[in-house]
Amino acid sequence: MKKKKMLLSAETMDISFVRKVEALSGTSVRRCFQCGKCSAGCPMATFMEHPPNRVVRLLQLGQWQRILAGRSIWYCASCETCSTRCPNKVHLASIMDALRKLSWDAEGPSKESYVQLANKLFLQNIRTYGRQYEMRLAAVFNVKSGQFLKDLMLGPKLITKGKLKMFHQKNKNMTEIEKIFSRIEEMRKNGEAL
Amino acid sequence: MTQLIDTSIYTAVTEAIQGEARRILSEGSVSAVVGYAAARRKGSAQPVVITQADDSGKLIFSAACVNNLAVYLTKAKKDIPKNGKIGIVVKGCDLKALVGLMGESQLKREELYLIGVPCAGVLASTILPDTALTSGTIASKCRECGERLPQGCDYTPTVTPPITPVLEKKYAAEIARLEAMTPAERWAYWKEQFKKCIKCYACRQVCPFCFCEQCLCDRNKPQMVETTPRPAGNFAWHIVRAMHLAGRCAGCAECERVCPMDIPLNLLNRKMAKELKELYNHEAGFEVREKGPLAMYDEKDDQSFIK
Amino acid sequence: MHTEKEKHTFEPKIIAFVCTWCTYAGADLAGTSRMQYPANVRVLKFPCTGRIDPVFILKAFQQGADGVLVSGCHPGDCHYIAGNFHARRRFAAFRKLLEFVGVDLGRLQFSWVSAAEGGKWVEMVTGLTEQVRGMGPMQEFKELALEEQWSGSIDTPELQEAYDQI
Amino acid sequence: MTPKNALRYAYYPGCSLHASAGEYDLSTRELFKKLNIGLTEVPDWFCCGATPAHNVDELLSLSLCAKNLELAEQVEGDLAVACAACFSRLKTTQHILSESEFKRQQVEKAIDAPVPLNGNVKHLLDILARDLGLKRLGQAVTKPLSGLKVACYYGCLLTRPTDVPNLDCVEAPTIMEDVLQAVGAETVAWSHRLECCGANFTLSRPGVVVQLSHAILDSAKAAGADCIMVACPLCHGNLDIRQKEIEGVYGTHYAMPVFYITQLVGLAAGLKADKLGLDALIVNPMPLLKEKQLI
Amino acid sequence: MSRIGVFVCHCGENISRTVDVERVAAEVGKLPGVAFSTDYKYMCSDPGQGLLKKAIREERLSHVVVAACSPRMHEKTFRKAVESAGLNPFLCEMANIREHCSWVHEDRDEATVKAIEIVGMMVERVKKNRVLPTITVPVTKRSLVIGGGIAGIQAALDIADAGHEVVLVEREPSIGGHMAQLSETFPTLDCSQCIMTPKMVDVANHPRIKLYTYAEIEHVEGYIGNFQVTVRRKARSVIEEKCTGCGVCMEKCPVRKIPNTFDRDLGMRPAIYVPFPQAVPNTPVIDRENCTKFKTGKCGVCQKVCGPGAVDYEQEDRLIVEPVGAIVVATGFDLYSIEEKPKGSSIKGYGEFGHGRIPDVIDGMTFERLASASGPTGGKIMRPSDGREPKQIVFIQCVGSRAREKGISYCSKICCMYTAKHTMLYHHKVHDGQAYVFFMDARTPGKSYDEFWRRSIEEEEAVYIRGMVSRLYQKGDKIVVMGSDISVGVQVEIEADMVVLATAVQPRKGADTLAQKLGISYDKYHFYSEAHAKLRPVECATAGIYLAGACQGPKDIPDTVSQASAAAAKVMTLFARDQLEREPIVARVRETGCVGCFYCKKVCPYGAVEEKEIRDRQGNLVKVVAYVNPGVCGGCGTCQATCPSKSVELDGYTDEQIVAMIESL
Repeated sequence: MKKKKMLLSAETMDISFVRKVEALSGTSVRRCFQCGKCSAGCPMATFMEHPPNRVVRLLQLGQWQRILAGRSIWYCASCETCSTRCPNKVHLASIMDALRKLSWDAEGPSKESYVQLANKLFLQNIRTYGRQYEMRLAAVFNVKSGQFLKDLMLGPKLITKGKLKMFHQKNKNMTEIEKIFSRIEEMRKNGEAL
Repeated sequence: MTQLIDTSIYTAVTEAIQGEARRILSEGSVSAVVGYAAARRKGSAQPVVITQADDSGKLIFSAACVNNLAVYLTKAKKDIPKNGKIGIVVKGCDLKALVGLMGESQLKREELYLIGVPCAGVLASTILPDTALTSGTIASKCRECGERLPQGCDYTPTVTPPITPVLEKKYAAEIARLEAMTPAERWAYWKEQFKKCIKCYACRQVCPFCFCEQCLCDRNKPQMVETTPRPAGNFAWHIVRAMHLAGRCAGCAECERVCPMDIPLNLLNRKMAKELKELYNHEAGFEVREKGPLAMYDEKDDQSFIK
Repeated sequence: MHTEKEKHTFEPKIIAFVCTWCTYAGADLAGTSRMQYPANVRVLKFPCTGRIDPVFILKAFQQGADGVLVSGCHPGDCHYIAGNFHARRRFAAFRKLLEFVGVDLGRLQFSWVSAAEGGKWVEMVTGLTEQVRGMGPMQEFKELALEEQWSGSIDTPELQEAYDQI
Repeated sequence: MTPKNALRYAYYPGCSLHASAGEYDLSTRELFKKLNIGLTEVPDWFCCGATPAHNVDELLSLSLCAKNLELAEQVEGDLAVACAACFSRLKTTQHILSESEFKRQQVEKAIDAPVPLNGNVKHLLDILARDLGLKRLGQAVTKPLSGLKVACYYGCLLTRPTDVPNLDCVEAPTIMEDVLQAVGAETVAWSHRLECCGANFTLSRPGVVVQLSHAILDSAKAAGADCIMVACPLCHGNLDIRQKEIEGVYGTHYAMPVFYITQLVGLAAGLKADKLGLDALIVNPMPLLKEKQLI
Repeated sequence: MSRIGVFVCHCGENISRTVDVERVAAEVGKLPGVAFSTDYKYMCSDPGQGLLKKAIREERLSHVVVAACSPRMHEKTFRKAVESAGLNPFLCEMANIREHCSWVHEDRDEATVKAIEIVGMMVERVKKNRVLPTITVPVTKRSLVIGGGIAGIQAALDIADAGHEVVLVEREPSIGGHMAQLSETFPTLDCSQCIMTPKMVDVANHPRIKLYTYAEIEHVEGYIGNFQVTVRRKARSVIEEKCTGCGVCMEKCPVRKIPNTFDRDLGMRPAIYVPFPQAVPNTPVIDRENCTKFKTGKCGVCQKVCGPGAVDYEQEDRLIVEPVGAIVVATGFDLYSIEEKPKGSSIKGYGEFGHGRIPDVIDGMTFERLASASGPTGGKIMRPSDGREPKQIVFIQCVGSRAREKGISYCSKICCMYTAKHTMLYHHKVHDGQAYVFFMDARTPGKSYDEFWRRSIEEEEAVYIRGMVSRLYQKGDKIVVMGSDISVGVQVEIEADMVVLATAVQPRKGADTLAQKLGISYDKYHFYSEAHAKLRPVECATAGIYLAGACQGPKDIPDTVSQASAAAAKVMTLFARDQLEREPIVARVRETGCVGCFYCKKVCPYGAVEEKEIRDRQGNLVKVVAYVNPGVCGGCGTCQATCPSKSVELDGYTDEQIVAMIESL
């Protein structure tokens, strides 16, 4: 995909996707003039197949399939360095959020499953418990990702230090949380929200 | 349901106005005070100019004090002394007119002594002056008033205006009703309204902003607007009037009050005010501005209507 | 290349108020390029759109115009620095007023046509002419002009009663 | 009995402080008690959504934060936040919702309540450095941290992006250094105080964390720091809990204790080790503290 | 009753092919007021004009309408013809029946009807035309030039050489401006001082140039041809007329360690100083803030050693009024400073580059001083921190420029070229060094410019990296540059010895204040606005004021010099006549109707409207009305459209004329 020739035409440049990204992120994509300052400062750039500036470039060309197929967006640490230093007020961190959201909605065509899995579990935890319980999060993650032994050595030490609690309380506000989740789902179903 | 509106502060306001007028006149810091005095009919009030401290007792404030006194400082100023500072009693709505006039170099702040009036509202023009002020008898402009306590005056009695009930905004509602019509329906509506006009020019006479010495509509070389009270001329007059007041009129509604034919003149002015607020975020009368919205521009102004 | 000219039952009268530096010159260019457009338009030249008083538009309608075109320099191109910016605000407000009293804004067109845009001038004139032709004559002001009725028409029972008593 | 003009805050600890960062919670409560600053925990607060939520679902993230802001309204005082991530999310939510009318309406629909946009959200640092003030902070010191060379680590979320948290200058903040200098410590100038530690990849991609945190530890060491100070449980997790792992991968030796700000300030204010949860730190700080005669 | 003559032109066949010109002449002849109408093959030809003149005389015509081509084509021709026949030229109008009629319609009948209406409309209009006398304004043939950089120097020399007196005002103690600070100039690598100083000397020696250095504009009054400018000559503490420029005072001054701003603080100067050895005038100035005499009252060494007795501690600022007819504004630019910006400033700083606190991160102008043979290091490139020669040097372009986040969206135009020049200068001086340049785009339009840039890469071995730098930080004695190469798509890290930032060109601080004094407009950055971006690039909209150089926008030296000469030419055009004649299409106020709301003044783009007091015979103020200065009025008519009572009228486009036209339709 990465090396495939780009055939540009009004049909292959999906501008409606770009509009969606702009609406979600509240920032202009076209404004970027490819100075590369985002990529220069990105702590994660070395892990990405498309450095941040190229993600924006592909977006400008409406080539979202190329972006979503890769792992770059899932390797963004949301450190906001790019947004802070962009000379052009392009809020790249928000664009990354929007892209992940759209990728997420498209059932994550990306190969990067670990980060997505962690995110999914994190959100499930909120919906179920109201708060994060790291022990559970880590345990379930390891089971689901098939890395049963990951960070095995850290566990017991953390438990003795009181850092991973074995038991946890449910939040009293659970119904309220469930309502927020379901209202958002409802709004999306009615097309009131992206 | 008719709700009674609390006007109990007016007694205290009247006393305060009298006291302040007496003080500034006897001190000689002003040469005259423009205010309201009781008129012949029971409960009614009329504008008055007093120049003697002893006359201060004449001054009143009540729900019948409908007039916008700003007009007595500009074109109806024949009883106003030529020299010295002038004191004037102002409601919030009147103050907005004064502020506009200052922006248009017609008045100087330093030549005025403003006695602000905390106001609970005044009576509609169709109501007898000794009627109680209620949600049914209050003037339409007071229904949407947000300036019951004028700001920035030299003196304001220390009474708080009572909390007035939230009333339905008649102008806003009427504008919305008209906007929902087709152009033909709106034309028919205004045609009927303007047909009534007898070109008495009371609206022009009473308006603080119609301060031109020679009105464009009175000129005959060229005749821009037909002067006879025929429908065509009436239409033109009211359009020109509304256009000239756009961005300036702050809604004292005196034009509508004095119209003998009950043409809803302030409706046009409110519509223009609404548009200028939407287009340029301009509201008349809140601060002395060197330039009104139609005397300035922004390079980024909306031009979606221009091809 | 001579196409049979369509005959119309209604030929609208279009009055164009244009600035001399941009749109008038643009119309000249349409001429020197021999572009063709409907003959319904009459052009009034102003130094600048800033000079165009809203009353003129009113006057044009009263005088029987079926459509009015106001055109000047693009923003930033004004020969007089800022006349068109002032005009833009003035007309933004005025068209709202006309709309509110019931004038169909389909009859009133504003445009920026530069000295280089002969084609755009043709497009504007043709477009407005066709649009107004579709809308039919501007009856409102014409009817108004014909009405001689004195304003104090006796149209309420109270007035009728008062009149009868005289 | 607290005097009438005493500082009082609503307190949002965040999930980590009730779990892996219990020592941060403990030291915060103890320090504030010592400094006579009132803290009332927001009742029934819930997770702000942290990075995972805004990463994939901005509306959800905004709604969760907005709900927490609404809950915080029940408690008198500005909202004090300890965790840098929660702080960033709450501030960002306020910023986005006050900029976008459309998003605000959506969020208000989702939480079925108006969003309080004007409430002050403050990080502990802000409270110590500005509300309490460096002068009063200095007066509370009983045991100055003299001789302790600290590398203040801001990480990503305390200051970035421009105009959102508005805690300090985005590129050259000094607030941590100011606080530490006020309690007598020495701060070192180092290059990586604003670099990212890898934060939320700790679960999914620990390799990333190891690489990034290594650069930070290296830089602190090169600058001659005895220890690192943080104000974020995630940064702490990566620099402290994974330090051994990093040493293993890169064959280096740091033994660089990583303190929470409240632990160091608490120490200076005379709090005992057990009240600061120093024993919960993975890299044992005791040898260092003993060497500097701080304990 | 008017006697109007209508002349319908065939324009060969251009008009008569589609318009029945005879019918037009006949129909129009029936209109009331038309005394004569005819048609002719070519109205603009000599016989055509003859016909027109003859008719005016014989038919005693009062007004003329020529129905022919566009007035943009021949209005001047016919008005001149009418004038030579004894009528006021403004009593002649043209009806455009060619461009607006015969050329755009095919149907002969339709076109003819339209032509009749067009001519009829102009007949109604011309009836309302009034006699307009030509307006003349006297011209003071002296010019003021503000700013003594290369732009001001060039303009002043050109105007003075043309024989007119020039007053040149410079804020600093010496003329020369930024160009005097440069080492060598692109694209020829001429030594800047070698080409600049002779011009400075020419200014000093020119009999028609009056030079005020260490002076500022206090106040400007008047209008084109007739300005009164008040100049504040700041107290120099040295009497220029007495000083011989021997320099003994500077040698003996005990205060020696004041950073010299001319050398970007790299060198030191005494408290009594000239900014650089070639300064013009070569008269020192006392820096009162740092002088011991002014600080403590003691010292006075310079006065004691001064042979001619030129040092005067008591000197005060002096105000001088200069009458001039034209003003050239050549105030130049400031460079974006890399220091931290004050909080809330619209122009933001570069924290990621260390806010200028890393000593070996310098800006381009500092590099110029380092590279300059007459600079503080004698032309040796060395690090400010330790004096070592940098072996790895990184240049970063677009610092401040093209960064809306920082508050500057524009391209500074000169940085691509001067950075290329810097890499060359560096390579010439440090043969074993390596230069890297981080850039976004290389913008090198200009004669021999792209070749120059390519040379820096191909021959001078500079490594250009397309991409920006995220952050700079000190690591030991190196500066770590964290950048990216977007062509390759990877991050780049360089451990540099020195970093040079190509900082943006900004308007002068206080440019807005000067603009307000002059009554000229400026853009949102505070660059001065020209009257027309394309057609009047050196004139201000305010008549009689001209722009030269970077005060109008970023410019390199060739462009600056061209514009300065262009501005000078404009001044000479103005001075070529004793009286200024202008088309009398100007607004006039009817004082009886004016109520002094000054809406006209608020909308006037030219600032032509003044306030005028009307007093009765006793001298009591009756009212304040508007007055339009005909010398300044541009003739747009915005005032009239805005005036509520129509008490201001634009001659040539009065309401009467326009309404007559509308009513004719």
